[in-house]
Amino acid sequence: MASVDKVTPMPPGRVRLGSIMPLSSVAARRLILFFALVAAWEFTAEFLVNEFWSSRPSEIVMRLFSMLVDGTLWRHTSITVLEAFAGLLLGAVVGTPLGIWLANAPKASETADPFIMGLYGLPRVALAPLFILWFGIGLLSKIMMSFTMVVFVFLLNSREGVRTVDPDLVDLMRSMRAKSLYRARKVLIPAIVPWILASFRLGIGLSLIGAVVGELVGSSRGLGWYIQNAGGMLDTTGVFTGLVVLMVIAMLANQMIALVEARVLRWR
Amino acid sequence: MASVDKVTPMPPGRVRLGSIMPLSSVAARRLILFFALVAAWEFTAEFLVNEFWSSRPSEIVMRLFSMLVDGTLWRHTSITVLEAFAGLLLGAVVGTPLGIWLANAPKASETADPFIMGLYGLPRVALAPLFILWFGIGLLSKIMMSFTMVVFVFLLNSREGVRTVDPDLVDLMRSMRAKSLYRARKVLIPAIVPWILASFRLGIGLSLIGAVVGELVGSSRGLGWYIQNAGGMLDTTGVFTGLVVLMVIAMLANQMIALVEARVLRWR
Amino acid sequence: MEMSKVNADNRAVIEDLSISFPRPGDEDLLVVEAVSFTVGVGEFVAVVGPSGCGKSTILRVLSGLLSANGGTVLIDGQEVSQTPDHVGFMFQKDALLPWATIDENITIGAELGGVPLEDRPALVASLIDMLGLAGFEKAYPKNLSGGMRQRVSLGRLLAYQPTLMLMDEPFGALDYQTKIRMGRELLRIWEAERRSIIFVTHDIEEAIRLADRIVVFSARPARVAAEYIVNLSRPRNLSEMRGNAEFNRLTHAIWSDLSMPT
Amino acid sequence: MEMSKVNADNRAVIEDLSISFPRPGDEDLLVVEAVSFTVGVGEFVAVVGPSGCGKSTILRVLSGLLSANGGTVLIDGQEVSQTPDHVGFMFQKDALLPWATIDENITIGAELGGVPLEDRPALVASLIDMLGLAGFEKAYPKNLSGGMRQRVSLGRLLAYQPTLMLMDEPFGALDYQTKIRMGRELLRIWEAERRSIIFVTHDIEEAIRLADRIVVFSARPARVAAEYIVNLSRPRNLSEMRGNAEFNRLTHAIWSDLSMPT
Amino acid sequence: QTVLQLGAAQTSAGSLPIVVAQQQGLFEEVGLVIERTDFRGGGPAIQALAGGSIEVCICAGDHALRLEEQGLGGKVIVALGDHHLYALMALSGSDAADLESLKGSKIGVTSAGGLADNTLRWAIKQAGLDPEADFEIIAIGRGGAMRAAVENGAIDAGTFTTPDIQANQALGDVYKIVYDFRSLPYAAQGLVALDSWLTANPDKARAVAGATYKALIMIQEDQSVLESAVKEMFPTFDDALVKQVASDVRADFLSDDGIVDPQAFTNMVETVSIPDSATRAVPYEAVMISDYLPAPVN
Ligand SMILES: Nc1ncnc2c1ncn2[C@@H]1O[C@H](COP(=O)(O)OP(=O)(O)OP(=O)(O)O)[C@@H](O)[C@H]1O
Ligand SMILES: Nc1ncnc2c1ncn2[C@@H]1O[C@H](COP(=O)(O)OP(=O)(O)OP(=O)(O)O)[C@@H](O)[C@H]1O
Ligand SMILES: [Mg+2]
Ligand SMILES: [Mg+2]
Repeated sequence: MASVDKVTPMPPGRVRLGSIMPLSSVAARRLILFFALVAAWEFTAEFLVNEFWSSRPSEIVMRLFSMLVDGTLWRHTSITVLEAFAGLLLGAVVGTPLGIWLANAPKASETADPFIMGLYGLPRVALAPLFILWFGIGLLSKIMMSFTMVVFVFLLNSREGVRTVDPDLVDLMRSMRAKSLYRARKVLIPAIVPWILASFRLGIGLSLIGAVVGELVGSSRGLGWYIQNAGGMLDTTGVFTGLVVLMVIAMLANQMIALVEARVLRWR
Repeated sequence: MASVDKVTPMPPGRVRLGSIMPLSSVAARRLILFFALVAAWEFTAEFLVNEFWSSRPSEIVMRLFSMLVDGTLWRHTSITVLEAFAGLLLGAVVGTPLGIWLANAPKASETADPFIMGLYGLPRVALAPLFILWFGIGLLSKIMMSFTMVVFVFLLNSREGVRTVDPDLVDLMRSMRAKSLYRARKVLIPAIVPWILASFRLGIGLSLIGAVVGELVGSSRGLGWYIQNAGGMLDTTGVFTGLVVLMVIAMLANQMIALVEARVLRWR
Repeated sequence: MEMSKVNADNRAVIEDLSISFPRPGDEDLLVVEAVSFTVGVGEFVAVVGPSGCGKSTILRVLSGLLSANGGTVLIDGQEVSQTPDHVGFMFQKDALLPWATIDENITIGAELGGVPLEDRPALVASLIDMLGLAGFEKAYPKNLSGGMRQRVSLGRLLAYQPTLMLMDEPFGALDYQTKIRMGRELLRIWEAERRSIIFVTHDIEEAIRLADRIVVFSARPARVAAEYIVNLSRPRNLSEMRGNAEFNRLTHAIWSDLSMPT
Repeated sequence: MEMSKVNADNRAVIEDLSISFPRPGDEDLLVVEAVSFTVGVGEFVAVVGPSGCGKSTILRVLSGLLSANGGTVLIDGQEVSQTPDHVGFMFQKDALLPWATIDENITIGAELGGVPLEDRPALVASLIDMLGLAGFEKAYPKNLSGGMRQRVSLGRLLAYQPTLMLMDEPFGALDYQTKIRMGRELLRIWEAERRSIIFVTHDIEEAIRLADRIVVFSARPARVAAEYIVNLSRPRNLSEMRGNAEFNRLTHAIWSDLSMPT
Repeated sequence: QTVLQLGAAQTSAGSLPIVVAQQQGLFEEVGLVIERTDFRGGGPAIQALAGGSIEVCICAGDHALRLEEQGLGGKVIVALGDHHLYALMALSGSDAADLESLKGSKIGVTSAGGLADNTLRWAIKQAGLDPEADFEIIAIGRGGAMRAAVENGAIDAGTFTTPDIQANQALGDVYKIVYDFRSLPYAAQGLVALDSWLTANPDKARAVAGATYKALIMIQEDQSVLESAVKEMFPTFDDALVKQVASDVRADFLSDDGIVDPQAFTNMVETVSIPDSATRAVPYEAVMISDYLPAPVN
């Protein structure tokens, strides 16, 4: 039986972390997909559907360029990003501890649960008058709008996350009389990191939606304002330019989460 | 050393399932909280804030009663519930398998990820023209609106859920040459049930918001229509009546999920 | 309370303990029935008994993780109502934190055991060395073999420095040589610091080699089937012991206790 | 390929196997180095070796869960590129599905092993009985003791009815009596159905009691330190064996193999 | 009986003639059954029109103009309101008296790029001021939201539409009108349809236009028919408010002949081209047609 030195190709037990090479191939595949989508869009606008409905990429690029030059792009984008980011952060900071607390206080959780869920289902647009009354029409009201969209995601996901924590690890901590803060640091938080990351991914989109909805009810700038303004004038290119910018923001934010994830979940 | 027969009260290792008694005490605590909130609201409207802004529970109850009698309550509620429910179900049915598939196809997942996330961040209100174009202004467009709100929740949560599956169980299945369908049935699905349930909880609120937003864009009935209509007439009681009905729907739906959870997660 | 004064030398007193688990749609499962035994200060007590008889369950009650249905459990004269101080529990499962490296997993024991900050690195390093895990300080649990994980779990217990150590089959996943080396180290620490140990094992020779006293449980529900004082001088050497009459008598007695039909 | 024809009686052939794991920021960890051994059809091979030497890793390669870095692994003459048919693997961890009852966990083996639908209930029931788990059919894994879980895992393997069984410390969490009963049952099944078994254990007596041949590994990186044919007639009885010269010779030889410094 | 899909913004006063026509059975007379869908403002309604989900919409003249510009061919077949229907209101206690005195302050409009927004900008320019530099124009929303913004001081004045104006006035001495656009001739609202639909359904177009026209005439003859329509649309209003709204709408807003005044058209074109200088000059005849109205009675 001759010895064979070549590695037998067998399916690896765990997926290995991508090296530089696969990463750049991901980028390449994304670019291909991107251009395919853009081409399909342009084609549709050219031959299939009146561009009144969906504008077309070439016009959007031109609009983006002119907005970049005259500064309106930055003017609208910066404020929306600020609102969404603040709302997202606030949602995480408030929702996660609340979720953890509720998971550990089953009585309070059970009691409050229907009310929390009831609030969550309210359409924020309908609450606009109250938001204006409570938070004015400045930055705060948009941040709160964004916050109220995302806080529930963090709350529910982290509560569910705590419930999936390996009970043996909790017992271990109890058997060593670990204080609850220590327990949270060593067991709870690491265990719910996947849930928190999932919340961030879900929260990005929702916080942007919240910010935009907030801008619909009291603003003079921001991407939501810009889109509404364009919509009011049946300026489809304007609407889609705003939407494209929102998409790009969501994509970038999501990539940042992916980077954090790769660092934080190395143990997995 | 005398033997002591009494049970020493010590913290139990796991929380026991509630018997009849604790359950009804939950209901009692909820009722107390409910009446406290209602009383606070009534009090605020009576003494602190002009009721134009927040109406008051007593008037809402009267409105509800009259709507119940003349059939408008059912008329608006039934359609909104139908839209939201259909959207939620569709979101679950489409999003969960997609999430599972993406978790198992890391290349496709990595490639598509930014685009999915980009789409997710789009404010649905701004997409109204396209929804009208593609889905008309009937039931379908509201269902799709609701669907596009929730599908991402199912997709992202179930994808993340698959990633947290115990790799030993996956190896076990591989070591017995289980087909992928069998693997999904025995390991994947049960393992991501907590994630799917969390998605349902998150999805309830979002699907209602989606349905309402869909109705705001164009409709002739539904709670969203009712709220918008009331808002247009400065009929605050009408607005809040609509909101209260939405809250109740979200609460009931959430209770249903809780019941399912108690059944499905018995093993935990 | 007075009881503990009478037996001032007892670290743990278990008196008439009974434990049962509720079963849905069935009567409760009686796991432990009227079990009484004591562990003196500085005593090494081994526990043997059939699989599933209730050994782990008793340890869980001793550590305050589970409430008993009847009986008294005193540790240092105090009724156990939550985890008592200075009691360490090495679980049957390794229960390592998957997100912490080996270093960090052991450090947790040191932190919670109140080891001063500056002493921790040295303590952890010496434990890792003793456990034969050098080179794996920065590895995560998933990259270790089963026996290595068990040793990490042992290291965490030792770093916690409890005066009463509850050890649930601590060497079950180790080969003979490692088992013997670990046993020796455990005895060294035990003797040096006059700790008390309850040591669950399925290895009768190991129980005799290590313990002052051996408690034998019956099959479920666990009752104390027998208790033996191990009258063998220390240090005990396995190959010498094998010829020893007392060793053989004990082995045989425990064997037949365990083979009793229930 | 031709090789397998030469040794038509070999169920598994491992030739010059080497395995290493990548370590971030360090050179690869060489775990298995130039290991060769075979398992004949109907042969019972026990594997012993120090904790962390690479035993479980070799089993993972044999079952196609892990790819080797060099060497050849043939099962029934076929190179292993994915899990081969009729090869069952009982993990060191019990790996029970937490959401499935004991019944269901064992049934999974029967289902995947292709047991006809109508035969499954009877098969599972008889296995549960044999494993001493009667009364726990509807219990969930979290409600079992460590040893009971291990037996469920064994039951799942047996229900899968593989012709080559890879068993990673299958009796590690069992008491002596249960261990011996389980070993007897395993031998019964093995003899009746001419299965092949690779049996990793730390219990040298157990290896001798059960196996036809014993492969001893060195400490990491695992190399074959020695191989022994167990020339003892079956059925073997432990108390009789203890006086047997061959038994003592083997025990001693393996002991000293394992005690070698590395 | 043929079904007509009609779209409208929910609470717009432009819908009143349609409600009257319905209450008085005018649609039945011409064999039409109206199926009505409400939209969140004119934008979605016009999109639904262009997409074929609805056949006719009650929309602002601006939208017909823009449809025409986009090459989709939009026409106003009946003018419903030929005057503006917004007023800029502030709290009675404020210093604001006119646009000039509001210089440097925040003004709320219903929606960005909407009718109120455009008109306010137009009016500001008329007053010789710069809408960008001298004011901050903030999109707020309708009714309740606007009131919230005014009453908590977030904005100094806001545009209200009929009947929010009357409702505000009914509060007593809380609000005052700073600038009333309602006297301004403007092609505010009409029945809008697409060329393609008109070509395909001339009879239907004639029927709906005729019934609506008849309603407009009835309203001018007898205010009480309008009152009962107001009552149906705004059931929470008390009788005094209903009367007030009806008389204001009849006097200042509703068209009395279904035809857009050329001045109203010119004002509209001027307003629309303020934010959107790209707007081409579209002639009156290209958008405003009376072909489907009944032959002039007199
Ligand atoms: N959380 C639980 N809920 C219900 N039953 C339990 C629970 N934990 C243990 N049991 C039952 O209690 C009995 C004793 O379990 P225990 O873990 O104490 O056994 P053990 O003596 O440690 O056995 P082993 O040697 O196999 O580890 C078993 O029959 C088991 O099924
Ligand atoms: N997935 C992995 N990644 C990296 N290293 C691993 C991995 N699995 C095992 N190892 C390393 O390989 C070596 C051998 O592990 P293996 O589990 O095969 O040991 P073993 O012989 O089964 O030991 P034990 O008797 O303790 O179970 C160990 O040093 C371990 O750290
Ligand atoms: Mg145990
Ligand atoms: Mg191993």
